[in-house]
Amino acid sequence: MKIDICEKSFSPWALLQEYEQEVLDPLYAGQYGAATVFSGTMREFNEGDGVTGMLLEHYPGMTDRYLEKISAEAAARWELLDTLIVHRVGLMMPNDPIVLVAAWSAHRGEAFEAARYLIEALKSRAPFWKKEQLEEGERWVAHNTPA
Amino acid sequence: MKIDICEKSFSPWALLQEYEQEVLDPLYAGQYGAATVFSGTMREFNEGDGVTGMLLEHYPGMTDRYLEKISAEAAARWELLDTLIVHRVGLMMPNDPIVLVAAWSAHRGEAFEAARYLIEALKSRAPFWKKEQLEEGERWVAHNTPA
Amino acid sequence: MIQVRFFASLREEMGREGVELDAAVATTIGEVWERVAEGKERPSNLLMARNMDYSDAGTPVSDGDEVAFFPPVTGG
Amino acid sequence: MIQVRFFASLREEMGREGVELDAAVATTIGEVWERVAEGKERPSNLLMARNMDYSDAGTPVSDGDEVAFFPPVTGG
Repeated sequence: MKIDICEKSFSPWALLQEYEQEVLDPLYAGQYGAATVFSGTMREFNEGDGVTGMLLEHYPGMTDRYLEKISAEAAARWELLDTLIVHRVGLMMPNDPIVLVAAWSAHRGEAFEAARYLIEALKSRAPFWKKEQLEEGERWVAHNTPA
Repeated sequence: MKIDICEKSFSPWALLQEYEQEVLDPLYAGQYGAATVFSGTMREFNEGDGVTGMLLEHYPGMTDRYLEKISAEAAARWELLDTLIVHRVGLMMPNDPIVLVAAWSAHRGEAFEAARYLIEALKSRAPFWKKEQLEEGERWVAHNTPA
Repeated sequence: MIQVRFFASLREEMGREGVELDAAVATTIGEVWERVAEGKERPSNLLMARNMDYSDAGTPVSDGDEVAFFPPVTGG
Repeated sequence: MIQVRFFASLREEMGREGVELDAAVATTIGEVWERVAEGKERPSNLLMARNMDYSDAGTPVSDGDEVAFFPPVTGG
């Protein structure tokens, strides 16, 4: 169960490759039949406007606490081998990865439901805020789109 | 929309990295906010028995046809930017990746639903068959577990 | 001719990958099975395809078709 | 003392990241808001945390607590 709040650009796929090799395989090689992954990427448009950059603010300490809490909730609710949550903070550009969640399980149903839970819970409770830079000025994103 | 039936071991994460860089980004950089991925890996146990190897047989031609059909169904049903399906055939070992499905969309709900649809439809209709090598003898897998 | 193919456990039970059948002796997939199955009853969960599309026992067949019989699929 | 913190658009509206408040002047998070908000009405969608746990206006506070106010979260 790993949580990472990341100030630099990251590659979700390179992180997953590394995490499986270094963490999952030594513990669970041959046991995880299923991994479900969600990767969220910065779009260059939102609500009809072009977005040229984005500043991601968070509440250090509380963010970690809630990502751990959410991961523990998923682990209690589904039979999982492991979970991973990575979230970018700071200034980012369109097409930069923002968030990665992954859930490993013996079976696919649990992996799918847990990954969906992780991203929905993160979006509704983890204290992150997005400020978009538009062609003219900037604005705080008012709320997340419901699932 | 890519389909790949693969006779050698593959890395799902390396394939995704390559596919985003070479196919998605030139067409859709800044447009895909969401990717949902399912990676299925060979377990070393099934129905209580140890499995030491697995032979994956398929119906060449019909397999491609159904993976394309399933991808087209997902594209018709959800607003997707792209999908990818990779499936291993031939002889494989525990911890080898078997299947990868991915769906890219502007929004997460569609990516999740489409990825789930792709793997369920693949499991119920694509003509693949697994023969497990056990410590004593071998056996055909009789049917897939329902979702 | 009709090309008949067997896959997976059914291929092993039949002891062959397939057989060619004179198109004159069968008008449906069900009849193809009767001609090639050597008395073996059709399993209730048997899947059938005509020209690589799922079909059923009543599907008509004609000269040049490929007909396949196989057990439930177990990919993914 | 109670450490009070503001985040995101609220931090900008308040014109500061936070403030220290004498613990004697507030017994709940709602009272903390009234002491630090300089007359600004509490937004209906305002989120509140005490020691990094979501709380509400009625949650008691005591000396040494960290209280945070912020708008709806928009991560992921």
